[in-house]
Amino acid sequence: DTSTGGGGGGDGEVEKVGLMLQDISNPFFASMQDSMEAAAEEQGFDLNVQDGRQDLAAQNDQIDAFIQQGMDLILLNAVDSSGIASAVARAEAAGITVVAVDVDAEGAAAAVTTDNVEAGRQSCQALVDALGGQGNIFMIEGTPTTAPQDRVKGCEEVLAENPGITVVARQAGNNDRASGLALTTDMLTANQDVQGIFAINDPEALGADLAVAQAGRSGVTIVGVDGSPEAVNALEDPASNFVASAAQDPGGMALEALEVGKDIVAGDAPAERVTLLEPSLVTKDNVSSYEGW
Amino acid sequence: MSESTTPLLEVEGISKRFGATLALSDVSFDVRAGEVHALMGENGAGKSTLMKIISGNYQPDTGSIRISGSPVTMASPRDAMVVGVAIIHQELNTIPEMTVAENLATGNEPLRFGMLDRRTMVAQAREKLARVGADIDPNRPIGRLSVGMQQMVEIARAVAENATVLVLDEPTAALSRTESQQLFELIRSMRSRGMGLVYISHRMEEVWELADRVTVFRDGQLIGTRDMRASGPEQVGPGDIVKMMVGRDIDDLYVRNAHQSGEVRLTVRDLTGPGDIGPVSFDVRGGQVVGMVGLIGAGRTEVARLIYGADRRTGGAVTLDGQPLEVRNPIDGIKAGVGLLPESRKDQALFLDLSVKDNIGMSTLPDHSSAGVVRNGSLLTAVRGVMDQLKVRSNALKLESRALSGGNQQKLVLGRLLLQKPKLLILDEPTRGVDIGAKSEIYRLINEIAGTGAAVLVISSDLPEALGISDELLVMRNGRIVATLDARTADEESVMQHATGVYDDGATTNETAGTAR
Amino acid sequence: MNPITDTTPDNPLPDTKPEPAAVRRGSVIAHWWDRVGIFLVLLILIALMAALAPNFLSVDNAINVARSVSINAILAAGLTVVILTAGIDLSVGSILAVAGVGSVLLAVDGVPTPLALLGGILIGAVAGALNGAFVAWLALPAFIVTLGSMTYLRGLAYSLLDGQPLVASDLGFRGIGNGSVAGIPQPVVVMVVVYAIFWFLLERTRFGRHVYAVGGNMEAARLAGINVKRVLLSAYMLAGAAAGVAGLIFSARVLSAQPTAGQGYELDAIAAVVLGGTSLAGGRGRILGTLVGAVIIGVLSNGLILLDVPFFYQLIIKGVVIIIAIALDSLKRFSRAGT
Amino acid sequence: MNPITDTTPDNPLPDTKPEPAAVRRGSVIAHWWDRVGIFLVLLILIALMAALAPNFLSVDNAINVARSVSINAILAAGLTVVILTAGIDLSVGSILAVAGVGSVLLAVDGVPTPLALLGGILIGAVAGALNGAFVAWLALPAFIVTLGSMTYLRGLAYSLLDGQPLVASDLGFRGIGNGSVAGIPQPVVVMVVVYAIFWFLLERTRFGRHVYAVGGNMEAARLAGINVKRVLLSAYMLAGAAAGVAGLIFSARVLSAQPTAGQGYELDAIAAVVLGGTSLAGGRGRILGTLVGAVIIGVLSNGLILLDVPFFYQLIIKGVVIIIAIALDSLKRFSRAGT
Ligand SMILES: Nc1ncnc2c1ncn2[C@@H]1O[C@H](COP(=O)(O)OP(=O)(O)OP(=O)(O)O)[C@@H](O)[C@H]1O
Ligand SMILES: Nc1ncnc2c1ncn2[C@@H]1O[C@H](COP(=O)(O)OP(=O)(O)OP(=O)(O)O)[C@@H](O)[C@H]1O
Ligand SMILES: [Mg+2]
Ligand SMILES: [Mg+2]
Repeated sequence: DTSTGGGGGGDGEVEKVGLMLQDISNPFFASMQDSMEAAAEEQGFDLNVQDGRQDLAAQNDQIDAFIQQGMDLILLNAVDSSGIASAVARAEAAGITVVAVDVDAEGAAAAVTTDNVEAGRQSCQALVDALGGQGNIFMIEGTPTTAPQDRVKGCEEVLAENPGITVVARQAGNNDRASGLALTTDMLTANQDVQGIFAINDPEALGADLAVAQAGRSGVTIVGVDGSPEAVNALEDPASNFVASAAQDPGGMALEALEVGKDIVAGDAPAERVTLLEPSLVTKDNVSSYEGW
Repeated sequence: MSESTTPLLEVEGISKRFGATLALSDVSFDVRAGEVHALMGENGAGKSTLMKIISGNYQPDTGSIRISGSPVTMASPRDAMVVGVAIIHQELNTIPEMTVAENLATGNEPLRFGMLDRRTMVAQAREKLARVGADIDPNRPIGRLSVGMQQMVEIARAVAENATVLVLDEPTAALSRTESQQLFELIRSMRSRGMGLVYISHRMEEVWELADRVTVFRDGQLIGTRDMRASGPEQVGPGDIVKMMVGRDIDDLYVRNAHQSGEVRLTVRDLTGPGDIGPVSFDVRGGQVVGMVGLIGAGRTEVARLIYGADRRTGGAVTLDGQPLEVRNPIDGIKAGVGLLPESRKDQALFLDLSVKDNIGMSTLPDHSSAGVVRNGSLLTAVRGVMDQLKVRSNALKLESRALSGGNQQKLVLGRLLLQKPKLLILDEPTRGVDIGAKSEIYRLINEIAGTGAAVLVISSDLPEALGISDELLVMRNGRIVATLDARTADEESVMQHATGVYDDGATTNETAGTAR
Repeated sequence: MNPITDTTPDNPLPDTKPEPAAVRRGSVIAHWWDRVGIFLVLLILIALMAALAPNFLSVDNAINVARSVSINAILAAGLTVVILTAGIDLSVGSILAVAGVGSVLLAVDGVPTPLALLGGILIGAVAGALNGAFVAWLALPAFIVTLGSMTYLRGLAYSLLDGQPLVASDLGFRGIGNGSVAGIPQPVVVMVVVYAIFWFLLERTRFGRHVYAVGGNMEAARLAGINVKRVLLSAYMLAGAAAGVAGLIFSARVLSAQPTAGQGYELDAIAAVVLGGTSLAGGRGRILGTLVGAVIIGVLSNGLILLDVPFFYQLIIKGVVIIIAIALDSLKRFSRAGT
Repeated sequence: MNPITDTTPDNPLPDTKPEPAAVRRGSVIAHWWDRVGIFLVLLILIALMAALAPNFLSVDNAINVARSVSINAILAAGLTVVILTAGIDLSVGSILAVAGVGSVLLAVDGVPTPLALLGGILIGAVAGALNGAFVAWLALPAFIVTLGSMTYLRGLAYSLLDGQPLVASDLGFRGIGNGSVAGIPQPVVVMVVVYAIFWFLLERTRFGRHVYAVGGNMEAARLAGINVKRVLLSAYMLAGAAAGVAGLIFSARVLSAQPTAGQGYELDAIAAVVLGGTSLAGGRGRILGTLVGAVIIGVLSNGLILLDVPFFYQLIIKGVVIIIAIALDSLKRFSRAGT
């Protein structure tokens, strides 16, 4: 039982917020941190940010520490949606409201996520369109966590409807630029006949872009997911092979989760437990009107 | 000794090959009840290998072993223990982090209700130590004991195995006279109880003192066995054994030129060091060989290390050629012209994985490099020169030093020192574990070095050697010099009396130029 | 030149002389610091955290720390045995994953809970035994063998699950991750039991002596008739079994089979062992020191989270504290050097 | 006493007898296998991949392998020196990150390219020297010191960037990641230069001899008048500098400063060193063996990707191959037993 701080009591005020991110070194999550820090400044609540570094057990410990500190609200970006369930249950038992961000978390009072399946669909569809429904592609997957896997799922749905497209190689990276670069370099060697690459996020896609450029290949179209600032740069660069990204709004997502959380603490739960934010496709054509993170 | 009864242990037609080395070739050998059977031979002759085979450490390639007439196979050290063969190995085999009692119990720890019984362990340890007359606290970590005391613990362990055959592989290499005598008493009492003992040593006088039979090995082959108790035409003398070992005569083992004792080069005044060493004062002249003797732990090694800079002094003054010798580490020592041959070849001197060339050249690389880059030609010339002087074949240049015999390894270290051209050369147990051929080589070298005018300090636990090669003897006890003797006139007995503190006023002691205290 | 002081003939021989008192005293201090040195480091750390971190010194938080320490502490217990034999096991994190995944798969397949638990431990023991076999029989360097098994076992954990985590919300043994016994979390209870067993093995059995002997001087151990290979095999097997237990707790805590479980844990576990005073050269150390080492790491992580230190400063502080702790602990060497 | 008979030059003393020819032969075989054993393993691997993987045996792919090997090979070169001194450096991956980040930051801040490059290498050298200082002067165990620095340096890399990667598409030194000289990728050229330097240092200089001596027998090295501390310090500093170079290449390849760069690379680098025949016990090994070890790992990864093997099977195969390779390599011990 926690006795200190403003938490647990349902007094309706949110004074202490814990934000747990799975990997702050990814700009996507860093952007969540930025927007939350701005909000904390503006709205005057205490914010404690922790990095899970892709380790579930560490996130478990972080929740325990947050319980200890008597948080009013935990915004949880879990490494794994189910693996965190028991920790969420402990927090809820201690009277802390948990709202999942970006990745749903079992047992959380509410969740605000991008529709990752839809993101995969959008991005993959853009690739299929660019190739005119015909050609060989690589698929660069990510770590075995829900968001990357949902994007792959979305892409596979699109591919199922487009039998003209063949996946000639699929490899899993670490969601980062270096692995996108390394994998693509080797995949290009094994497969001369390739026209497109789908990567589960922008860093991997941009790594793939570098690899294609280094290999001196042309006619390879690359798509990613996130709509990150780097992706925007690449889209604006006419020399780049990178053509589209299903953009999310991480900062907005975190703020949305904060609002949902505050409502719940105030006794006003949302109608739907899960708030799905639609991704929007950014392409070379519409990048000039894209606001970015 | 009844020659008619079945030997306790017999081996027949044993051969053993290590890779390309034929370490033993068709060897037959036996040990009878109530005898000490000595094994002699040069380094690498195969003595230890045979002993490791009869103690279950190695498996022979061919040949058979019989214990009291019945054939056995010994697949492990444990098997050998079961049939009553115990061994004290040439190398120390203690576990430094453990206490004496734990070391003694290793492999056969006493249990009570299935659990370790520490009390019994300690009690058994006391008993075993008492049996060999060693007064050592069983609860002390063995790593803190001097090598000699550790050796006593090893002896206690082996003796306690209820063995009928006990092998002692150079047990006295790390012991000085008194401990050795204690051990010999023990050996005699075991012999009289009807045990069979195998005794390996490079020290002729010990073999003379103990052995009933002597078997000589050379290059993995058994050269012959002699009955030491025989008389008349059968009677054997030391010369015969040496000839069997090296295939020719060695007339005079010890070399001592009438050195031109020159000016005093080294002076040591009130030198003290950690662990209750000193104050020690003495001088060494150019061209003089000064021997330093004493019991185990008397502090000889420590004094040498303090002079060289290997350990920190706590007080006193040392000068070399009139210059203060202030050394904080061996680098300073070498720069100032001091060379040290450390006590333990393997642990403190050799780079077993490196070539002969590298081992010899290691301390003098600065002389053979420009801007840090080794000038290989100049280094090779220097190393070759030293190898000639040492009579090590130059085709060994690129061999790993691991592949050399103990005697040759010791010569590499000496070679390293020769290249340094030291003003003061300190040799700590220079012939430990070295065969007679190499010994005579080393004595010749020491003599040569002294002949060039260097001051030479030799620490030795081998008394005949110390007496034979030195001009003057310093006797140490309890960290202090208790006597300075003229080595030409001193005898073993008087030295021992000083070393043990059982001084008899009538003993012949000759005052010499050196000071003691 | 005349003889000196103690010339009485009945004097015992000098080499049997007792060490000078100063030496003995030095070694007593060394002995004492050996055993409590790292414990002092822990107390200092706790005092520091208590002064700085809000709510650090509460019963609840102590329980949190204990719970979060349990997995690393259990891994480190097994590793202690291996390191005492002068070995190393980099694969414990991967064994944790394979055993955790295996036990969840068994449970999900309807195997009774006790058997599923046993299965997890067994998987760990077998994986460990394989390491041990390579080290003991082929005499391969443990570092590289377990680097290899760390890699292939991680692959195995993924492939058992086809690369994806498997949720098991109603896991039969969820209790050992999340339950409590009389207010004490079950993982902590398991940890205490594991330490009791390992303490007994190392301190009270022949096997324990043999572990120290093998690590202290392998050749001497062999010559003393110890079956060195069997000791090595058992040590790695025990480390594997302990990692298996840690895997069960991990799975129960996260109520799922996670192929990424335990990634990088081997380093924290090794840090705990070494902080606890066990020498990587083997033959020297105590299992309870390891527990203290694991708690140091746990207290540090917990305190830094409570202090709301940004994660990268946490890394900096953690790294620096590891070095300071081992430096303080190594003072024992200097006090021992006096002897 | 008189000089004795057997000093006549034409009567060499018996103990100067040459080792029997048989011994020499055995040691020649051992020597040979020592040097080419692992090379054979590589050839077998290449043959296997050539038979199985499409386009494996093409010039382009050879260039790919060389390029992708370069970073690990450079890390491993530095590590070889440290391991030869019987040490270990777990922090090279983190040094890579800090140096890579530092150099990009310098470049982005407008520092001229050559200075930015130098800065990166310097950062690596300083980080390495710090490791070396702890190991040499405080005599702390290298494993735990570099485990600590691996942690704090990683934290430092994050904190320099406030936790986030920094993209620098027009990096002045992008060439050393992506450029080519006469068709050979610049990272490969850098790798060759690094190996040339390290080969020279180890084989031709006094320092090199001292490294082997310190690793082979530290006490003997000290007594032989070697400044052991300085040798250790230099070894770790060199490893740091090499990691710094690797960091430059990494940054140039991904055209950004990545705080996560090089995570886990230390294990691949150690594997390369050990596969290359350098003993973790120190004093024994060759720098060119390390290069072969790194290429083995690179060929394996490349081939498995070409074969489009799912990543978890890649892990399994990689782990198993590491163990098989070291087992094959260890055959040399059996042939050496003859000497
Ligand atoms: N384990 C081993 N591996 C390879 N060669 C060995 C091994 N043990 C001994 N040898 C070789 O076998 C030969 C005989 O060695 P052994 O140790 O039996 O000699 P020794 O007579 O005991 O010599 P020393 O007087 O120096 O102790 C030597 O050439 C030695 O190098
Ligand atoms: N490392 C050490 N730790 C503790 N005591 C030591 C150590 N080294 C030497 N001593 C002690 O210091 C004293 C002097 O030992 P030293 O080795 O100098 O004697 P020594 O005459 O050379 O005898 P030895 O024949 O054993 O070499 C002895 O009491 C010895 O036990
Ligand atoms: Mg021998
Ligand atoms: Mg001595």
